[in-house]
Amino acid sequence: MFYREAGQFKTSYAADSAKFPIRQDLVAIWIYLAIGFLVIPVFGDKYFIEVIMIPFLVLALAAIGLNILVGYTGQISLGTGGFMGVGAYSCYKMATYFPDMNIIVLILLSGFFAAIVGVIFGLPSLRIKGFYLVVTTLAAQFFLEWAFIRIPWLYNYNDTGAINEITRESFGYIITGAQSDYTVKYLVVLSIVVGMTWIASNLISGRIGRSWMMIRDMDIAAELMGVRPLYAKLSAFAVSSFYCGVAGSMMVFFWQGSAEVEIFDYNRSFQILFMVILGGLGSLLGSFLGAAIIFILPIIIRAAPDYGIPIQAATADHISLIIIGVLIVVFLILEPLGLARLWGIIKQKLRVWPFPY
Amino acid sequence: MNVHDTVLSAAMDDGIAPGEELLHVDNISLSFGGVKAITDVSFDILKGEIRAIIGPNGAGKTSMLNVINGFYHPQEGTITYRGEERRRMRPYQAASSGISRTFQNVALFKGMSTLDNIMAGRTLKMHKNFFWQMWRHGPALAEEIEHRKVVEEIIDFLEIEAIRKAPVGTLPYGLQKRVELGRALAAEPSLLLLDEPMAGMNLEEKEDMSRFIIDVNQQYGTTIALIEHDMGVVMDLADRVMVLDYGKKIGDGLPEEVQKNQDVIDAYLGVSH
Amino acid sequence: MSRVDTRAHSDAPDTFPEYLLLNAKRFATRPAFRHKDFGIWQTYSWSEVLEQIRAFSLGLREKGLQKGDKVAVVGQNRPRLYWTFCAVQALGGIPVPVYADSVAEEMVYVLEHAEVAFAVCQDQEQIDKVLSIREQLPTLRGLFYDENRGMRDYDEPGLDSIDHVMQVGREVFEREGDAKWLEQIAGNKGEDISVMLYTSGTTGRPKGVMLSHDNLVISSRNGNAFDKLDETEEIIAYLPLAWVGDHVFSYAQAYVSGYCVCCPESPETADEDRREIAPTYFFAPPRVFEILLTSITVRMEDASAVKQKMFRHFMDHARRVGEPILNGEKVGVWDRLKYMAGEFLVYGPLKNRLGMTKMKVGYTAGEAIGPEIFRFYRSLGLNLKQLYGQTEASVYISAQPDGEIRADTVGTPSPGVEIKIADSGEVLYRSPGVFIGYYKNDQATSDTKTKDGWVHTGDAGFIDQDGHLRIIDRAKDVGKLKDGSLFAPKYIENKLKFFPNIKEAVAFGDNREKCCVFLNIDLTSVGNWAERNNVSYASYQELTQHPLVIEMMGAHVEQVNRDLASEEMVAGSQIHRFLVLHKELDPDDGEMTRTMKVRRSFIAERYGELIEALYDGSSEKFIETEVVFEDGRKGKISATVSILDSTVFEAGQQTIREAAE
Amino acid sequence: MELFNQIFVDPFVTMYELPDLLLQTLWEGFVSGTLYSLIALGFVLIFKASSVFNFAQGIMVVFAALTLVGLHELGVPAYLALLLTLGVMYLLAFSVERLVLRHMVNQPDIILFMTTIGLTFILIGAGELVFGGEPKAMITEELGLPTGSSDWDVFGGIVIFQHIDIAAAVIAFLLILGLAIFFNKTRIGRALRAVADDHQAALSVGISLNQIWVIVWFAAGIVALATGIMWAAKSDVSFALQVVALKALPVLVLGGFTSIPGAIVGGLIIGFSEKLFDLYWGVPILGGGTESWFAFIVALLFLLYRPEGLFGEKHIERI
Repeated sequence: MFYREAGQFKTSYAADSAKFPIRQDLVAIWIYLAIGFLVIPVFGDKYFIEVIMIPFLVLALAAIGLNILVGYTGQISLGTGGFMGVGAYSCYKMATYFPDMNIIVLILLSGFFAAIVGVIFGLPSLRIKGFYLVVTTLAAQFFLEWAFIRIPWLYNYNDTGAINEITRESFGYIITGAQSDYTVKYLVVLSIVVGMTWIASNLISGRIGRSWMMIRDMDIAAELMGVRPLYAKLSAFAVSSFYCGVAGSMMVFFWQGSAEVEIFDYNRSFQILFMVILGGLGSLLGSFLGAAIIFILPIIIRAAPDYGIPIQAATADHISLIIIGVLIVVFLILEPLGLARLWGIIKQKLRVWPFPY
Repeated sequence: MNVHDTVLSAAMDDGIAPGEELLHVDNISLSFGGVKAITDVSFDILKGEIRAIIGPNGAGKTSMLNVINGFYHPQEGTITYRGEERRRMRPYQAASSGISRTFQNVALFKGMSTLDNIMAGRTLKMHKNFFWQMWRHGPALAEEIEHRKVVEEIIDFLEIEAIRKAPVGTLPYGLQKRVELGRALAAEPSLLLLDEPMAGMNLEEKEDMSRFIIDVNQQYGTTIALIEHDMGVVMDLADRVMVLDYGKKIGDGLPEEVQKNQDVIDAYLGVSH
Repeated sequence: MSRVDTRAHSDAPDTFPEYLLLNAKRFATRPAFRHKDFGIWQTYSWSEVLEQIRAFSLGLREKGLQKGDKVAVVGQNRPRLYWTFCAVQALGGIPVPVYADSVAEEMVYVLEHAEVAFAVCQDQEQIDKVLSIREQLPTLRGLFYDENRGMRDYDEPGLDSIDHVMQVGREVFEREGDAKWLEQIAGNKGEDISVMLYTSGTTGRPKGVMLSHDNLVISSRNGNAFDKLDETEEIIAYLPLAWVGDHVFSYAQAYVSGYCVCCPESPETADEDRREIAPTYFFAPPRVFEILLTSITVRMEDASAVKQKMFRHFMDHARRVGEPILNGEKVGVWDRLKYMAGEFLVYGPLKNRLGMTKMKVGYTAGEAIGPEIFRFYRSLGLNLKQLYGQTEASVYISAQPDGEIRADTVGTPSPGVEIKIADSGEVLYRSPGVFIGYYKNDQATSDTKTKDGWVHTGDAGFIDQDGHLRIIDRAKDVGKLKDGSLFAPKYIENKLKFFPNIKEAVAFGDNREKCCVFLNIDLTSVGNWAERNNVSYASYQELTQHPLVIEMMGAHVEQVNRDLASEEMVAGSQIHRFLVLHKELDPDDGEMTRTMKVRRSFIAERYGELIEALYDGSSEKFIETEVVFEDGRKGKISATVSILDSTVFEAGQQTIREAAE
Repeated sequence: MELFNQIFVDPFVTMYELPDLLLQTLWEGFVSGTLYSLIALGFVLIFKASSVFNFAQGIMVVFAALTLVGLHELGVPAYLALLLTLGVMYLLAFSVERLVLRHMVNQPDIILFMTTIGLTFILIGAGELVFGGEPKAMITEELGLPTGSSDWDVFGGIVIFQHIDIAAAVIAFLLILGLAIFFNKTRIGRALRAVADDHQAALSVGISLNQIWVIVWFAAGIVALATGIMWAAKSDVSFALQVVALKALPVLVLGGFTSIPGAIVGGLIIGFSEKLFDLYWGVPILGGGTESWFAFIVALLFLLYRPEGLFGEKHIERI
């Protein structure tokens, strides 16, 4: 209906393989970006930006990371929380060792540590598949959790046993710590997330992304087409954990301020995994949708009392647990490819409107 | 602008002249646990020929292909390919040495479009590294496009323009088979293995597929080894035929010879045909 | 009425090669041709086209193409085949486009009759056809093919690829430049023969219509002026090259105004390709519009109830106010608003799916279009117009000026065309587009073309009070029933064919006591209907005789009778009995022309026994017919066809005209 | 050198010097091992029959226990509560089959697996919603389970045996015995075994797949309940247990997904080894708390060496 594609023809392969071949989509993207970068910073209040937007973006980035592994490469992982932790702690350590270095750089660097750890725990994926991999990634999760607690060096021997808030500024703005301005934080987070999403989409639409998907869809055929499982899988693990790592350190520095181990426990892994499943395996858009629904749903339910629905916070959480659980099951039954696929179907309908097909 | 040149050249430059031996299999035996799948089989494939491997179900045909492209590792026997004896290799090594194949029950990448599936066949020919890929625009994209051209020529060759962007999962079986052939072709193989390319096709589809196979062989000079059930088809297509039964070689030679071979006839009477 | 071109003052080019040179100058970088090939629209600018054509032309000269040589062009719409026209004309040769889907036997007549010296073919398939009849073509000196696929093992004498011929041409160009070539072009005159088009005459052998450069150039110039067409147009070339319509719209007019011609990737993808290009100028015989409308209806029937409701609702609204708005008449604000809503919800998307979003003007011609179909497209806001033309006239005889569109006329005389009606009721015309003559057939020429240049159209019609020409039917087909009332078969058939379920209809009744018809079901829509009502059927044949189908057809016939009854001129020729044919009328069986017109006489004799049955009152009839399968094999099919009576109505009786969705 | 001693000398010295401690540790290892085995057993039952990798098994344990205690808190007498809980577990099995499994036939395993993760959340949510999230004490006495402990003087030290542990071991043994009989002697049991190999066979025995699924899920439910009781008796009833329940995964890796003996042996191995490792290596060298990951790392290393598990049969990939 809104799609009017007649007359949009491609005279070059570059145009034909563009990310948004349909003009309407391209326009939409630019509008979203405009909203993200201009409208929200101007009109969004502290609560909205700090409690909703920043966490949403951070989690979305993590979801993208996991999606690269699960959705695009078909390697299921429950170690996300751990990998995020690696990012956070390594960033924290670097921040203490190089106080003058731009924190944004450190955050991006922290991704590499996560990537390394990710690769190490990804090694088994070369020999084993499916459920077995769940076990090894859980091994990563629990081992890392343990490490975060038992290795005081990681949190500078604070007696809180947690990462303390630190204040850094870059380009003349305080961007981390209590005094930092929330819009600035938001803009930094948004820029990082948008940038990394763009890079992810590049990887996916290129040779490397294709080799991931080949492994996912039919690993034997992939190998017979000349894909080296070693490279494909490990690169997926590396990229995936890199994204998770960056998300992790952003989580600490832009969202939580100071952080306990708990925020990286295996529940986090599940949360992210659910975002990926609900949002849509193998879809960047899905990662955002999933993050939105899984993260924002509880907030809304918890806000129920404000609309005069009397339930305690605890009950609210239980309810959202159930709802999420049910959503997962329902989606897996009806639309295993999640919200993204759903949107895909709607979009198709709009494109052929008024026809059914 | 002409696919025949690109692919032909690649298919040619394996240093083997047409008619010479491209692959030689010596006394191969393969068994899983106790089960013997192949027993002491030897045969050769000549550059530029269409070589058929036939035999009743469970005769070890597919296993033989799997051995050739390194998916199974025979307990005994040697494989000589392009004149040099081959050590135990992984499938992707076989692929990079110019062996590509299709599968008995279509093994396409279900999540991808026809175009991407055939692009997947180009994997070995693309080299732009990770950091170019991150950036995409520039060299990576240029490379992508250059290979897209070849892929488009294959699409044109197989007459599947209409389904270019369709997800392969949704395609009818016959077309899927065709796409799979395209994918194998995209690798510009010097040895193309086809595992029952016409299984489950109706007559018309079979005729199309035969035409494509012959065209591939003639225009690209590609050497083809194919497994087929349907005797009739094989007799039309193949230059030479090897017959397996219960993992043993019971016949080898020109189609008409094989047809007369008593053992073969018996073996085939065994199965419903 | 825009200016009529009088050859005197115009210093504009008068041959197509000259136009090529001109366009390569004035529109050097503008797109001249697009071809969906290898997945994208490969685009050629006018200057590139010049280079290509020059290369090919010079190559052909090397191959020995002489002035006056005929060159057959066989294939679908491919840029290089269009370029062949100009390449040949540059050397003073005469292109002879041939229907690509005609079988060898049909082809041999044209090629032999035209004494072609060369044949330019699209691919192996066409080459094989020509080779298969080569020994019957003593004059044939060379064959060239566009697509190399499968050609590598051919070594017939004179066979070569266009690629190679062009390469040769380029070498020539390297050696001696194009001075000589340009001379040759200058040497051609406007009155020289530009092209020979074989009319797939509804009766008898095809005749080779010789059209001069003047004919085509002037007609095109007038046509372009009439519809204000310029170099910015994009059109999609999908009709047979051999048809005058395509030749004028995709070649002549394109060269004269310099607009861009787009060739689809393959017949299967034609619709998709049209959607991508969204032509600004669209030309199609009624059949195409019918098929489109059918597919729309069929697909809407699968849509959800809500959607269908919405669709119907807005289509009704469009039917009411759409055309008035298009014609710039006065329409209430509320209706306009509602129409805008409709534009957003239905019309817009619909046009988008049809690829007609950008259509400035569209024409339907070739034969009469069902009024409902015509109105349907107009009501969407598409400037669809009717045109009346002939090969002998370089298409244009009459056309509807913007704002004077009416379903039942074919418009006012085109610029530079004079029209008069003979006492017999036959329409005659005289214009700069009038053909030189039929090739090697002076008899026919003088039969059709009077000394003073008037041409017999063979159609009966009249000019109505506001100067619009109305065509009733082929002059020779308009007959009388025994009771003396007028019988115009086409008219009745078109009314029937407007139902999506009816693909073809053939009416009989000339000096018989009543009118009866054959019907052909439309497999797409009836099949779809069958699916929805889970009516199972094994074959087309079985479906046609299914009681429910027959019943449905009966309803349609009755509806038509209502209409006829309401128009006293034809009220007498209501349909008394009908039957549903057990096979589709098919060009391969000679029942239709290549342009999909029914060969009435042929059918009449082929199905004689059925016609008898129609009139002897029997309720069913067994029939056996020979058919030709796609691969050329012959076979027989037989069936028992049931025959039904239909209610007829009081003449002049007032009836509600239902629009059939 | 220092580290070398810590790893290769000191532990064994300690073992030699304090044999009672060693014995005590082994016993504890044995007990938790049996519990691991039981959870793993639940997995195996379901996996064999429906090739569903039931991630929710761990939660079912907690859920069962929670329901039992919760019902009792609502004033239901212990044994009745036990019956009701069984009823609930059947209901669960039934609705899982009705609402989930039968809608997911021939979906890829990984999807089914994720579904069970979804199930996990539903169970947690539901359990806490109904009975509240705060930890509860298991109604050990009410169920007539032995409490207290008896000491055993040996090697000049004492080894303490919690009676509940003994009971746990015994019940576990009986449960396994029961299942073994059920599988080998009863018609349904044989059918179940058949399903594992080939669905047709199962149907020929005259049981629909759906029935079979209900049965196995119920069986798994019973096992879960038993496990839950034992476990909760040792600690508390709370969803913190699920973390421990996850230990069943490494157990399965060792034992193989389809082998009941495998599950048992695997469970015991994990039980013993993690206790020993933590006491003799974890605490002195790594500062303790190693139990949280030890099992998984073992599994990981083991996988690299033998991807199909101890008892799982090696399968040939076909193409």
